[in-house]
Amino acid sequence: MRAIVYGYFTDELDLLNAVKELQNKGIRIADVRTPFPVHGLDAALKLRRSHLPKVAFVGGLIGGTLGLFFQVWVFTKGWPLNFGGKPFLSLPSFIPVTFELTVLIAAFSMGIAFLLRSNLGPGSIPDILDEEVTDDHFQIILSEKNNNLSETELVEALAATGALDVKHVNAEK
Amino acid sequence: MSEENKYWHILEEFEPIKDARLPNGREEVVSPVSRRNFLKVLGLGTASAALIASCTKKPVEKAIPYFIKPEEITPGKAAYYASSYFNQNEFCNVLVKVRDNRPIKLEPNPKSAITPNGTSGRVQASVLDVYNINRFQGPQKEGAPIDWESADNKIVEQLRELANAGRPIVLITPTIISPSTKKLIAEFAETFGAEWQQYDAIPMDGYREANKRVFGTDALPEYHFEKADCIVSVGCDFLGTWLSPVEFSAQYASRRDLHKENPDLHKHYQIEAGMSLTGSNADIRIRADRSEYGKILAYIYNSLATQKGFPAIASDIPAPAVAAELDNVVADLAASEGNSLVICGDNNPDYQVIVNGINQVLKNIGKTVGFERTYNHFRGTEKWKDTLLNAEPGAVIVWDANPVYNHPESDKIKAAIQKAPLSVAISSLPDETSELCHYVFPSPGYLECWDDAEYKKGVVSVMQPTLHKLFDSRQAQESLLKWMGNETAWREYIKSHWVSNYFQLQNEQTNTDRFWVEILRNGELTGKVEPTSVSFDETELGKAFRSIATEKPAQGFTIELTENINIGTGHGPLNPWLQECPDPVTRIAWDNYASIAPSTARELGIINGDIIRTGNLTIPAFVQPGQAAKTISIAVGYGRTAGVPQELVTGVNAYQLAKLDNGFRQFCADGFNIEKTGEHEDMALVQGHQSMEGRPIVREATLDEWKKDPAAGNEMHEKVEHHHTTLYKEHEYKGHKWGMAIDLNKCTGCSACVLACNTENNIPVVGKKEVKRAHEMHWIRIDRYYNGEEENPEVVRQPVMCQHCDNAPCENVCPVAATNHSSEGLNQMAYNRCIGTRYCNNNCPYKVRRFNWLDYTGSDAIPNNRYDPANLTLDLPRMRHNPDVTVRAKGVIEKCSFCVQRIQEKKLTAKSEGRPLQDGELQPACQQACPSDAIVFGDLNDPNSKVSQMMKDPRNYHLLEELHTLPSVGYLTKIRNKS
Amino acid sequence: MMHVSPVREPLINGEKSYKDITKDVVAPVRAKPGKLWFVGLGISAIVMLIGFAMIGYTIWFGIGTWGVNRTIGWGWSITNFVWWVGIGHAGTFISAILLLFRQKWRTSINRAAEAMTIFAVMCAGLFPLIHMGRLPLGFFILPYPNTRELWVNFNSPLLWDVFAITTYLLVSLLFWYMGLIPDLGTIRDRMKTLWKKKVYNFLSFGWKGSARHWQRHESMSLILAGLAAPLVLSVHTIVSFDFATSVIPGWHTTIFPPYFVSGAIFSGFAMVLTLMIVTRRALNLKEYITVGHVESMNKIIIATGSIVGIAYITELFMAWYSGVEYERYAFMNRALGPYAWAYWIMMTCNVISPQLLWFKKLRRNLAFTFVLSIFINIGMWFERFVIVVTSLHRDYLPSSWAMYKPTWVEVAIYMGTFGLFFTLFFIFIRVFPVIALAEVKSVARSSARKFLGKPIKKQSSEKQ
Amino acid sequence: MLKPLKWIFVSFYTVKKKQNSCYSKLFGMKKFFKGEGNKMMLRFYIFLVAFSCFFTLPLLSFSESADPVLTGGHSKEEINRGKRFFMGLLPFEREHESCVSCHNLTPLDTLNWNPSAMDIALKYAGRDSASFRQVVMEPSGKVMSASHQNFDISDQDLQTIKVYLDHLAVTGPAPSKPSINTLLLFLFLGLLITWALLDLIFFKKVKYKFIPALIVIGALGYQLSIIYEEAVKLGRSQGYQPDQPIKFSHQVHVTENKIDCMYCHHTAADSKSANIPSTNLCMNCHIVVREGTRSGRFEIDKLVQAHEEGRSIEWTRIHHLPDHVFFSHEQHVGAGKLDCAQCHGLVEEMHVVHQENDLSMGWCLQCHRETKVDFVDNDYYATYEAFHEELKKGVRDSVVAADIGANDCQKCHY
Repeated sequence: MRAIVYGYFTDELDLLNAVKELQNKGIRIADVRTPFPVHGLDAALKLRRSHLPKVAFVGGLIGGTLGLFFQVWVFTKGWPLNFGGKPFLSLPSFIPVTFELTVLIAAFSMGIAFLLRSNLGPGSIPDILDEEVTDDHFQIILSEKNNNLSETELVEALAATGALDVKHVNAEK
Repeated sequence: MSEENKYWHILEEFEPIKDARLPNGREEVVSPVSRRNFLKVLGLGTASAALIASCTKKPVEKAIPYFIKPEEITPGKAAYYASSYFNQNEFCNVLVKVRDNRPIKLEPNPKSAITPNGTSGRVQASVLDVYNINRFQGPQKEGAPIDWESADNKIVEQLRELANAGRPIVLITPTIISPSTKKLIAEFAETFGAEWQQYDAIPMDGYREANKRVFGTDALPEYHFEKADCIVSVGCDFLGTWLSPVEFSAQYASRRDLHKENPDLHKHYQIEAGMSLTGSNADIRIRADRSEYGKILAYIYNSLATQKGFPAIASDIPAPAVAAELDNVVADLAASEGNSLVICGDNNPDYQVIVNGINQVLKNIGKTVGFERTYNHFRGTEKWKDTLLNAEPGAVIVWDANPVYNHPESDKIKAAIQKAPLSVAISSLPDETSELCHYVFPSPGYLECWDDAEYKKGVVSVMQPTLHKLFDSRQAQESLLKWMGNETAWREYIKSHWVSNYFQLQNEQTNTDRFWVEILRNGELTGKVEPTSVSFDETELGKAFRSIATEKPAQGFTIELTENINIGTGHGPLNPWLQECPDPVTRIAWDNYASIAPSTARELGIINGDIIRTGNLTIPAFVQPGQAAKTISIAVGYGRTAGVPQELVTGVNAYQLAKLDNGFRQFCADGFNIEKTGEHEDMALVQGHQSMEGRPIVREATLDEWKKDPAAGNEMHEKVEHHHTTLYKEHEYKGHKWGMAIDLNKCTGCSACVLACNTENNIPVVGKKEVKRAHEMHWIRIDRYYNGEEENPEVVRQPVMCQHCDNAPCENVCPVAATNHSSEGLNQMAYNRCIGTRYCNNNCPYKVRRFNWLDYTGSDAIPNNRYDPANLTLDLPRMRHNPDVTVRAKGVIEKCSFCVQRIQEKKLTAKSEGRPLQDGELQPACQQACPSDAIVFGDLNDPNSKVSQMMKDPRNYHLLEELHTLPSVGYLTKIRNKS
Repeated sequence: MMHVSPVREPLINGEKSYKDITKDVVAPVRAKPGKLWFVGLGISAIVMLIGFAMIGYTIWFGIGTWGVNRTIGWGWSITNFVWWVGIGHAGTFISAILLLFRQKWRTSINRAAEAMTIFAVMCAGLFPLIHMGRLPLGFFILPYPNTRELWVNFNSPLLWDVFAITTYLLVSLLFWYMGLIPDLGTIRDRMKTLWKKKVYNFLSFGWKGSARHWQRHESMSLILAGLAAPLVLSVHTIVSFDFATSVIPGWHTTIFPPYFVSGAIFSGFAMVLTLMIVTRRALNLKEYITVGHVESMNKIIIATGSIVGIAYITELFMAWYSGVEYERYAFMNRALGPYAWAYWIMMTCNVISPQLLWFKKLRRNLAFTFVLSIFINIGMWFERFVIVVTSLHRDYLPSSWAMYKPTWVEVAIYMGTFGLFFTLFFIFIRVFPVIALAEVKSVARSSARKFLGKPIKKQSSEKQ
Repeated sequence: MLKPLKWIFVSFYTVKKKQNSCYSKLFGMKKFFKGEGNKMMLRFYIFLVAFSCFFTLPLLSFSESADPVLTGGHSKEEINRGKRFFMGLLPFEREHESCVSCHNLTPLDTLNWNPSAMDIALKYAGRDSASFRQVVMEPSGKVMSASHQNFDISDQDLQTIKVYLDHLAVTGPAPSKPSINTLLLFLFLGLLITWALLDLIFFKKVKYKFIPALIVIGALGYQLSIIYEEAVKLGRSQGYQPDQPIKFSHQVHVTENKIDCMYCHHTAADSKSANIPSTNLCMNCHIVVREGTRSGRFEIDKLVQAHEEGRSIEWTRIHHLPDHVFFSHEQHVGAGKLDCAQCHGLVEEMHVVHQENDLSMGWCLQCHRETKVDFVDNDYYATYEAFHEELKKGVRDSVVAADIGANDCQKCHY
């Protein structure tokens, strides 16, 4: 039985201050939930940079290469056909399709990677503690799991940052 | 049998067998049921689209062999039979291409003495007539079916009764050139005391009368255009519709073949009122009103006579308006004495007397005008009416003639026929005359017949059937034999006539049966020529001058009745191919119209398509550049209604405007005015723009310029060739490289190529409405542009088909690779791959690609959407299809393939025989049909081929060559003789 | 902290807190739709169905039911295609390129504009399909393995189109939907009924606003914008290749790619304006889509409109300067030939009328902007008509010149695409948030009137 | 309208009867029929029936209602008795085998040389029972005499058999059930996918997510493979082996009797089509040969009869290319000197001919890319100077058909 403690702010500036305050106290923050991406929060929470751009790059590389090679294969090995007197390997003609495939595969590989990585997707059921989080509540969630403090200590610490309506629940996991 | 293929059996399981005695009787039932099940399930999603689209019903197909295979038929191979085409206005020796017992194409017979080079468009289209669904299906009495035997009995009985009662019996036919038939008719006439009269829809009895008066011979002479250095034609359309156009086209073109050895081009003057096909080809065309023809001829005669030291004939005929221009004509004629030819297209004997006088003065008789092989054609006179209208005939037998439609006194004739106690029509198709007759005896089409023909004296040819009779019909000759009680088969009758009359003309065969077989193989036999000389009666000239002098000056507008090259005398309306083929001058299809001069049109405020009233005709007007101001030209042959399905009824009947003058029918009359009705109807005009806009499309030069520089008018070609360069390596054509060269100097625009292409390539007929919407489907078209002032422009023509460009713009843009380049330089089009984006058509600078806008052919998978106004997709007319060419479905692009089916066939023959392909062996349909040899096809990789030679000619250029499309078609500049 | 220059007018008017923003934007989704909405949807749906019926008619009887002919192979169908694709350029331009340029004002309009893009591209995509003579065999255009061993022609601009349009549609859809996820989460949490909650949860992929998700989401949005930006430019470039790579005078022009792209953005913005001016009133979003927004868009319209105008003039100049007689004739024919009326409608609507926007008063006048935007859309349609039809109807050989007149089938299909577009749009405004909630909130602190420091003096510019 | 519905129920019923255990468990039919199935299953079953109706009804609308069965004046009992006799159900004790053991009802079993009941029925439908009796009891041919040896059938029995056969000639054989396995499988997989997806997203009844996920992937993959196979098969008919009106064996004629292919298909070398022999060509030999070693007289009699009646045999066509393909035998056999077997397979070993190759375009192309052209002996190819040059230089060692344009579109499509 590990307890989860959470509270919210109504102003993102208060949230940022609270995060800093808690971190100064050495309290680990389980999650912060906000209605929109708050500037500076990533840095405050010391989140690692996302790998998604790399996924997109690799996806684009694969898409473009496959697209280009497919076209080259079709026109030189598959069935070389004489179109309007052009050479079989008419590379400039292959640019548009190659480009489109690069973008398509890059975008979709990144999109899918995002969903998988974030465990989002159709049918995914989130653990929502406060519905107002998607409205105007900036929520901080602390967990007993990765802190050495007791439940009440966490509640106190959170309340001390000025968080409103600090609650705790006992989560199963 | 494997499990997965069980579905072929499922047929019976779903279809309760009605009568198992016919176990295979339900072959139309579709079998792959489980597949279709499957498709139903997959009705959604992309995969299903693929499946449904490629799913064609797969019926259990039968393969039914012959019971006894005829020796001469090889399934999949064509057989050729020599035969002859003769219709009311022309004759042609042909080879009939027969595939699996069906004639599908007519080709010129190279062994012919008359028409070895090509055919006319009408000949090409005539193959469709055999499969005409409107033909009589069997003998009729008063419109009700009757059997042959009782009809024969009744007729014989009545004929005998009438003969005994002394009532005249009249047999009316068009000119008959068949020697056997003539003999038979004579026998028939004797048996029943009948009177035989010939009647021509458009007569030439005036010519014969003039020849009788001047030369003392009632004959139509032969003309030698190939020998004439100077041709002067006064309103005579000898390249299109006059006397023997196929023959004349070849002769004419032979003098327009320009190369170093033959720098002499003939000079052709055309003096005419309406723009005719011949006039549009003339080196110099002189515009004159129709009513001036007499004056013009008189003027020419007198000027020439004075020059040549003959006495001029004094009369008070005023000088024609174009006298100044005529002086050049006279000078040229005088310079080419003995090598010139003057002809006139008017049936007025007085005019023809003067023409004869002119030719006599020029010493042309015996040179360019000969009386050895006179034409047996146009034997009709106006005498035929005498008995019919005045002697109360007992029986009238009308055989293939239609005077009720095409004679100006049609009402009287109608009454006379109706009054006769017995009237019999022998005809293949219902017409205005057969409608009135008691009995109708259907005759077969000429491809189902035995017959012979002596078109020109001493040149006899045969006609032989090439398919079984499609309907319950009987040849007229057989009927006559039957009525006479003669049991001889008609075929035997002909054979015996030949054996007794022509066997001695040859000495190769000694056995009469062999002789007959040989005749059937060659189609023709030419006897020896006996030199004939004719006398000359000068006094007739004076009479002719006097009668011209008494001509009243023309009042108001003169209406000139012309003959449309496709429709002819009125047979054409039933042939949708001919209807759809645009007139080569006006480029209008599916209609007749009154051509009026641009100045007149402006004066009266008339634009193309305004309906006007003139005479008693209500007809759309067409503003024709080059038309004489006071002459209106209207084509006859239109306005056929009886027996013509509604969709094919086009235009108005202009025959009623012909007038009778001294017992000769004249096809012009004056005293008309033009009245606007305020209505307007767009005509099916396939070419809306008449000017080249100064573009180098048709390139031309005069003879003098050409003599100085053979590349005259074609300077651009050199420049473009000079700039020929490419970024990347061009494709190599390692075997054949097909190409075509077209000599614009030879092309007369007769449209035989268009119709040959129609026949060969299964091109659909789309009807008037679709042609109006620019949806016509012809793969080859003959563009016509005017040049110069609208009052009398120069005309240029250019046949345009797919140019088979090596850098084809169309190929690049097809997304599905349905069109690309073959290893032999063909721009190939795979119909079955085409999805119909029409991108290729847009990107074709020549606009030669054609799209199947609607389901014209009935080969579409979707039901109930056929668009076939001419009913050519019914089973019977479908038999005309060339089985070697795909019938295209709705929604695909099609275009000229250089007759790839013929390329394949000839290549294969050479391959099987293990020999190289000969130059000239391979001819596309257009080249083959062209009577003037303007089109040459061959292998460009062979430096000695004729086409390669022509491509090297300095006159050669490519259409829009500045675009660097590298076409495989070359055009040779048009050279006019204006010296 | 962020400080905003006081010169800029606020992007969100009224004293809107985060809660107010949520409430205002979610209101149309939560409220029962009004009568007008049903009437609008009904009419659009009927028009759409008529259009579809005509498409069926075309497939059944053939392209011959249209007015196109042997000379003008493409008529209204491709005109409409290019027009719709052009309209479909604004959305992705706004959300991608303006995102890259950090233009905050895009946040209030990008959602609707992107939706419009997708619907417009759907309408556009219909035309190349139905203009095929054999639509059931249209799958030949896809390079799929088959027993014929035959692929497709990668040289054909029409094939490039297939790839470009498909990619554009899919990537735009992805971009749009990814942006929608957090907002759908917001709607889910505002819903009272269980099934609606479930449905929106399904649609929002279980969004919970976690900081980590936000971080990835932002990162992805930026990259997607980076990918979509060249895509936007490529789509109309490739569409212009349909014409530019051909040989037809009037088509064969190297200026086409930039000219088409700016024309597309021009017409796209016009369409966005047409729709947004109505939507902000109908959905009561005046505080979010302000006159300032309209003005910004109008500025882009002047810019692109001027580019288009210069392109027209350049074309004329080049035709003259090239010395090619076909080229010269084609442009003379445009301006003075039988279709000159279309050319002058195009010139008036596209070149002359947007120049009025140099006046600030007109730029900020909603009624004027609305009328102008419709003018531009008409003008841009005629631009495509001029390019497609007048170039084709008189090309090289005068013997083949012809005229083109659409039939009622073509007109009905075009109207049908409007039906489709508006049906989808009507559904969209009732189901999805019309304004990108999270994005608006994220710029609220810097741009909303409420959050702007009190010392900033009030601007009294807005008058309606 | 009701007929198709009935058919569906009947088919389900028969399915159940045949494979009682697995199918009934699958559909929960046992419970349904016992009246104790739970509601869910009942709904599911109704849904399934409705679903299949939806897809099968349009299909069945092709079928026409049957005419009232003709009995030819005989009672049903008589016919049934004849049928049972034919089927060997009557009499219980007999020395000879039943009729049906040699004579199948329909010519389904293509390796059976004996005439089928249907064939016999049709042949003797118009004749009286005396002649029928004579044929059965006093056979003339060798094959038949051997098999009809020691027949001991009473006249009355023969009479009933004749009645039955006459009836059969009118009604045809009873329809057997179509195989719709692929379709059922496809549908079933579809349902499985729907269920798995629903569970994965909404219900979450299954504890381990990978199970429904695997099911979705697997089932979808299998469905795709079905679609692919069916799509490839569309318009193809590799292995097509229909029944022919006469049990003509190429093996007997070619292998055993050493007749050359080109004797019958004599235009193969010089025409597009290879010629199916006309009746009179068959009669060249069969004027003498009147009995086969296997089939006896029955099959050859059909030919003789056709010849006497002056009609052609209506063979069922096997090798069939679409209309837009122009194939020429002359090109391949005449000019290309290919062996018949290269395309048609070892026809000489086939009793019943089937289509050996799929005749797809890819198959043609492949062969063209491999087949060498006879550049040396055939003078026609002298035109191809460039290739001769290359051969001489050794740039290439041979020229294949594709090099000289065999794979150009307009080689076959024009």
